[in-house]
Amino acid sequence: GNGSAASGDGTSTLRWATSYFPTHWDPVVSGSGAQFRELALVYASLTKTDENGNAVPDLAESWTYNDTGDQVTFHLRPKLTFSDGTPVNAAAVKAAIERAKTQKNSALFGDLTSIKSVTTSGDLDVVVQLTQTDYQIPLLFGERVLQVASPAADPTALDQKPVGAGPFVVTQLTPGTKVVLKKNPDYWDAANIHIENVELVSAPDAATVVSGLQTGVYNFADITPNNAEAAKAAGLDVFVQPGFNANNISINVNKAPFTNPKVVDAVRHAINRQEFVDKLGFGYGEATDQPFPKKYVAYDPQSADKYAYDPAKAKELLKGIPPIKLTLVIPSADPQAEIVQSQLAAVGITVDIKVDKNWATPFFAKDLTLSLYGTTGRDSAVQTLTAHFGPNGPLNLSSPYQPAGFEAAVAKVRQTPLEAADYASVLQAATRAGLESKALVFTYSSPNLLAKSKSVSALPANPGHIDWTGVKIG
Amino acid sequence: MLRRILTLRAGRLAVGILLVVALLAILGPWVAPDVPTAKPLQSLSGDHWLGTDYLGRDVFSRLLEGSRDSVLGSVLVALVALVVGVVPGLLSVLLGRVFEWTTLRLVDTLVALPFLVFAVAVTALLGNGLTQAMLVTGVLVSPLFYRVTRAATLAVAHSQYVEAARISGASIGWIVRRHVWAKVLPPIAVALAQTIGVGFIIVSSLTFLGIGVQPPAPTWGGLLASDLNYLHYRPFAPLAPALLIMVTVWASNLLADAIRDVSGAAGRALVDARKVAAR
Amino acid sequence: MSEPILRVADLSVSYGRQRVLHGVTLDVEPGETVGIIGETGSGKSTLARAVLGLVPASAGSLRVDGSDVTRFSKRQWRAFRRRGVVQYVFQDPLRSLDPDLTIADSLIEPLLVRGVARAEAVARAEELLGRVRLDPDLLGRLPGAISGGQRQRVAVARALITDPALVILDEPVSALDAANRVLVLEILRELDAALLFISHDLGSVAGIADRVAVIYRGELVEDRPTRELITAPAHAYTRLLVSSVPTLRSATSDRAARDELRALLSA
Amino acid sequence: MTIALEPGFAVIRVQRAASRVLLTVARSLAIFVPVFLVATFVTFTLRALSGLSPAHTQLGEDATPEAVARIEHEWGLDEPFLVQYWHWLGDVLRGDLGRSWSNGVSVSQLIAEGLAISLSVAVLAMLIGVVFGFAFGALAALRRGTWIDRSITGVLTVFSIMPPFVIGILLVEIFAVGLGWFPSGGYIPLEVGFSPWLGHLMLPALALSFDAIADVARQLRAGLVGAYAENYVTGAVVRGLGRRRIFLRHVLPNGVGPALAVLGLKFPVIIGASVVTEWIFGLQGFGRFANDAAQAGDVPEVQGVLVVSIVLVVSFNLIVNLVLGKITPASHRGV
Amino acid sequence: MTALAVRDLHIRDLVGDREIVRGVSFELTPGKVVGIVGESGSGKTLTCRAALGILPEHFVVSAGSIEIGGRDIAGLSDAEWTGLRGSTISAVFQDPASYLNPSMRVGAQIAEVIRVKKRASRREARRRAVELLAAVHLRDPALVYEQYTYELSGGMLQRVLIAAAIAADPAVLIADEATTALDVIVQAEILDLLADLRARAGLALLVVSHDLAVIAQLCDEVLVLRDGEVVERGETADVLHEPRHEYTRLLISEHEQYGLDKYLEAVDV
Ligand SMILES: Nc1ncnc2c1ncn2[C@@H]1O[C@H](COP(=O)(O)OP(=O)(O)OP(=O)(O)O)[C@@H](O)[C@H]1O
Ligand SMILES: Nc1ncnc2c1ncn2[C@@H]1O[C@H](COP(=O)(O)OP(=O)(O)OP(=O)(O)O)[C@@H](O)[C@H]1O
Ligand SMILES: [Mg+2]
Ligand SMILES: [Mg+2]
Repeated sequence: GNGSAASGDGTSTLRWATSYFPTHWDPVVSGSGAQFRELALVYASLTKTDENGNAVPDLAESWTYNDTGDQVTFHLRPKLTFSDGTPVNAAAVKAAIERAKTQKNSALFGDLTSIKSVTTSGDLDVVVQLTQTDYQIPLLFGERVLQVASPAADPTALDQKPVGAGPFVVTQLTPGTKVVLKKNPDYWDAANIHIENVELVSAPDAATVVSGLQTGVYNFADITPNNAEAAKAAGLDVFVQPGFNANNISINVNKAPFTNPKVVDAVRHAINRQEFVDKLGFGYGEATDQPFPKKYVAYDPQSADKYAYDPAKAKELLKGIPPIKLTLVIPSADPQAEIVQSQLAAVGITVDIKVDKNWATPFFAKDLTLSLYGTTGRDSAVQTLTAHFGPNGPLNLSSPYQPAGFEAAVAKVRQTPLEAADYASVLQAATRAGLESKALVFTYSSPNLLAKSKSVSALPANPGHIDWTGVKIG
Repeated sequence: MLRRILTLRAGRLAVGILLVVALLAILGPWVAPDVPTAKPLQSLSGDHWLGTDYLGRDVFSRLLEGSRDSVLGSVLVALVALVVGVVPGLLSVLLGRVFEWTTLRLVDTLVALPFLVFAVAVTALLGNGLTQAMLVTGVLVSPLFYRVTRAATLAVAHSQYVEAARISGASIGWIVRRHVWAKVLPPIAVALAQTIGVGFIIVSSLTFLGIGVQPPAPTWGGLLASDLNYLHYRPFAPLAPALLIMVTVWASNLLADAIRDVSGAAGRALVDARKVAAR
Repeated sequence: MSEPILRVADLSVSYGRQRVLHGVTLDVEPGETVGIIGETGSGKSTLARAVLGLVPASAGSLRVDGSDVTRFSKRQWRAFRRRGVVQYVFQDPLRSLDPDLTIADSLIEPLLVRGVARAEAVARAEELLGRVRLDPDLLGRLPGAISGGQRQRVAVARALITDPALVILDEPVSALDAANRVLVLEILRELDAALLFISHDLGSVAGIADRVAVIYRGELVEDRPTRELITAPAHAYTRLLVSSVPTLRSATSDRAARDELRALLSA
Repeated sequence: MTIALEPGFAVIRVQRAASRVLLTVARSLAIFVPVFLVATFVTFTLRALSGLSPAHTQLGEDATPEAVARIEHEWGLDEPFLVQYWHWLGDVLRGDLGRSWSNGVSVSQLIAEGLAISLSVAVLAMLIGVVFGFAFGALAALRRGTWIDRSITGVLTVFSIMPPFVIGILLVEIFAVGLGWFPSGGYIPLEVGFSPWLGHLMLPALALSFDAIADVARQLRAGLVGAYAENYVTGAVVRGLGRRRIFLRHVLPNGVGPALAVLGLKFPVIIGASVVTEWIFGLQGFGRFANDAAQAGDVPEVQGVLVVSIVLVVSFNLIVNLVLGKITPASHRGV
Repeated sequence: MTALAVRDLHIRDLVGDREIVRGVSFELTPGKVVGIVGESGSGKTLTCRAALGILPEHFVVSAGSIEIGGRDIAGLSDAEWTGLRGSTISAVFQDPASYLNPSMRVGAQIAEVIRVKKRASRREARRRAVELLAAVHLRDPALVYEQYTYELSGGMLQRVLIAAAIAADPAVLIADEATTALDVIVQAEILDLLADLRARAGLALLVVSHDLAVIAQLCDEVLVLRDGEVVERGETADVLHEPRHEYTRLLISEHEQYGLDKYLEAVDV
């Protein structure tokens, strides 16, 4: 390989090609999970997560709950400013939370149902009143839900002129394609940011991303597993950023044939998770039957292998049921669909794959019978659980159906402080309750696979996040 | 006509290749060996003549299976273009000025559109089906047929022999049947052969962009596009579908040239000259 | 006295705004051969096309074989043409025969259009070929495979196949060489039909026409028996024409007279 | 006598040239206006048929029917179809292509940014196409019937039957990864420096030019061979003019017409194929924008793409017609 | 001195493998006019082309010789031919429009010859070209200079073609069916023009036609060609009065039976 073609400029520039280039730079509006990693270049949040998925300080130095657990106060770091000079104070954070709750095109208000009101106490203390006891709030106010934009900036202009208090400042932005940033000297942790410039571009065809890395057009990019070998062969560092990715088969129990629980069970047993890993993972990723990775606190070992791969049993369950023909609707061509198709075919269920650009309409209106979805997860495990299994969870194709006992189990988690001794078991119980849901069959977790040129040093292994603290280039 | 084409070496070659392709299209899905899925991305072996794909399916069978859709796809493109182009092309000469003006403007419109951009955009609007992609592409290449038909018809309509027929009291129908058809058909055949080639390239490009794919139904273009993603594992894999596409396109072009060469009086002379030379 | 086969009275024809013929009056009696002479663009072909109904008259009237065709509708024209009373021979025989039809098919087209059975039509075609001194072998060939002289004779035969009363010939011999020219002229001389023989070359008309009409810039300037016209041309254009026709005996002697007439006409 | 005529020459010449340009412009406009109306109307109709809506791009996982209706109202999509078209057309005529559904940015602005890149690539591709197309075509015509002619024809055939994405990936593998001559993708603005700019444009332009090279060369060859067979070449030979002069002054101007006409048609093809090449070469140009817009179902963007491509192509044709008219007035007779 | 001498010329078609012209001879001296008549395909054009060194592909001079200005053309190089054509021997043909470049102003095509052959300056060439256009009796030569072929009539084009052919003052001009497609009146004008040129500039002319009367207008000597062979040759008057070959007699009788001659004779008598 030849790494010098375009990297001769000396200063430490991160040239990042991403397949998830943000469609919108207002953190309140942007909807997709993966894009928050890019937005985090510009915006800091109240908290962030550490390697174990625990909430740690970001803009907030610390936080304190009241005794009943229905009020939490975040204590901000002093003397911080947004890149437009506006101070990062309690008023600014209050405004940010309220904007996320009220702005017309907010994609977040569904996540903020626990928030009753926000008040300030002094310049640096933000007091959040909750509708219920909810110890998840510090996790919630991380990168996914509360990236804080400057209150002085016009919200409608944020898309083109993002103003945050993150590690970098946007100098030039071409919507949908490219953004150029430079280091923010006023970032609270600027001392640990060693990258001077960032050029983030929307990635080309997956097959040519590796060539781009190899020839120095980029020095950092997400890659697809099938390109990992090639990237390694080209002398690149290939690594997996841990995360909460989990793919599932979404089932609508309100529609035939899934109104029949036997059919649902048959599907559960027909799925060979390992085949997904073998064929799509190229040595990365793992089979999963939960929306959490094995070592994560929310992972419930008791639920493991509850519906093991057993085609014989699936066929048995389908006996006496008239032949089933299903349409699997997906937004774009995806080999997962072909695997699902062939596995279901093996137990006698015929599946037609339909690629529909308009997929989102029927999916979120819960009009589909069978579909696929993959989540990138959330920092708060409760949030992940309610999104998938809750009666109004966007990822629950069977709304308003929810598994029995799930609601109570979740409430219990919220009421358990994160540092409580039984937090893990309470949380796992909620996961167990959720997994009773007939609406979802988890298949495998695709890895957050990244490749970088050797000149870029290793990244902190924070799950689901791409954190540039301490990373050096050169 | 076919007999005349076959007197040319290029014509025989083209017809031969296209016959094989047609056979593939008709029989392909039937004769495709039903090989069970195996380890993905194997290279060539006795079990898998062309290796296996990313899901472990036998590439050779997939190519055979894909023949029908691939061929039908570009034939559909050509047929749509034919229907949309030829009829107005003929009528633009024979019907009144208003029709002529309108169709000419429409054709100007279509020609002005950047092909792929439009195909991509319209398929997006129409929904992501192979059929939609094909229809759009067909309409987009129809100006070729319109122009070819119109030019040939115009030339004939203003010829002295058509005037001679009119002087004898012949009707429009008579003139079209007796004089126009024979002149218009060869250029249409040329255009048809060309369009089949163009259709292949366009449909495969759209597939590459992920437009018009309906998995798991394979097409040559789709196989080619997906093979490009696994170059590291099977570097020569794209060769098979690429060659199939290119040879088919090439044969279509050859056929178009051959038809052009042998049609009309000059073509007849050429063929006669060859016959004489062969004796 | 019988009615003339063609009676053109005060005919004017325009293409759009451009007036091509003005007030042309001309009668052709049955069996008579009339030459029409004029320079390029003078309107000779236009006159012929008007007679055939291919261009409408803007003024004046046309009677052909006793019918007033001036105001005929398309349908009437088609019916009238099918009777085959008037036929037409083009200058360039290659272009007036469909290159994809055999000689036989081209020949019998006027009969087929009329609804005559094919066998009958072919028999008639064979008979006609003899009259134009062609071998019946030719019937199966394509126009590209016979010589120019033969083609022009085919075109003449095609015109004769309906037994027309009037044949209009537009420069029928100017593309032919001497031998073929003589042959075609001989064939034409034997015909009973009235002929309207169009040419820019007085020489080729002189031997066959009973009368010659001279068109100059869309007007019929002279219409007289051939001998009279040649020996005592009245109009300046006719005089120039007569002195311009190359003959075996004229040499550059008339040069001065020609220059004078040219000057007169271009003034 | 001749001296008195000199200004006469000039006046006649200028008048003729001016009226020719005016005529070409008028004719192109006469074609453009109806083309434009028809094309925009069709695209607009397609939008109505597509059932796509800005709501989902924006609302993501929160798309309740009420929220969807609210957003559609905001975008004026609940108005009658013709009213919508009328508003849209009015805006377009004022140069406003509306706002993107995904991020509300002005579509004109988005396209303008991408267009700079795409046009650089397209122009370079056209240049390569012209240079190599003419060189190959002329060489084949001058050596017609020889092995040179045959091998050029063979290569051109291969060029023309390769799908554009295969060409693109081959070029990346050979020139970027293999030889390391050019970067494999990306774009560097001209301000940064000429040679990095050109270097980044080179491969995509090359990929786009293949088809143009093949077609231009083929047409030029046919045109030149045809022109060589014309009587005026015999005429020039008989008047004692040299080979080179005959080629440059008599054969080329008359034989180049079809090649130029094809060149005119190549422009839309190149703009079209840029959808593929920009996807491969990671260029954020017009083609990539078109693809992204289409894949995202962002209708205002898609419509903007269509409008701009029509305008582009028509203006390009205008230029080609003017050039063609300058080189060969015969084109005015439709010869 | 002979301007053009053709001696026992044979031309062979290599593909059809037959001799198409068999033994044509004639000699042109300054001011002399030789005519060739013959039916279509008799080899008239091939003879002219041989003299110009532009035989179509696969035709060759298989025997005999051609001398231009005393120089044998066998073995002339390309460059030598280029030097010879235009300035020593030149030609005009039937269908003048096709022999002029449609995309160049006609005047420029004449000036081009003057510039190349006479090494004249641009201005000088233009001046001479306009003069030449006047010399071939074109009215308003300055306007014609600026026009394109499609703007001119057949007669005007033939004059332009002649002007271009004589622009470099050749000794021999070949006129192959130069008047065939023209109106008789225009034909007479062109024939008069050719006679003028011969008288004024001492141009030697080779006139080809299938019309004996056209030849009779101009020529001192006539060759009658049939099937590639000269069947009759001699002084024009002799040939007309005492045709020996039957084909010549056919040519004459065509005029006597169908042409103007019979009427004119009546006047003469
Ligand atoms: N279809 C037409 N549309 C417009 N003008 C025409 C048309 N046909 C002929 N003309 C014009 O009408 C005039 C007479 O044409 P016509 O063909 O009758 O002449 P002609 O005497 O037959 O000439 P030629 O000897 O060249 O055949 C010419 O000026 C010609 O340009
Ligand atoms: N380029 C060519 N290719 C093939 N055959 C040719 C070619 N030119 C002439 N011939 C043949 O050579 C013979 C003599 O042709 P040539 O052109 O000299 O005749 P011509 O006397 O000039 O006839 P015309 O009066 O028709 O002009 C003819 O039989 C013709 O078919
Ligand atoms: Mg005429
Ligand atoms: Mg000749």
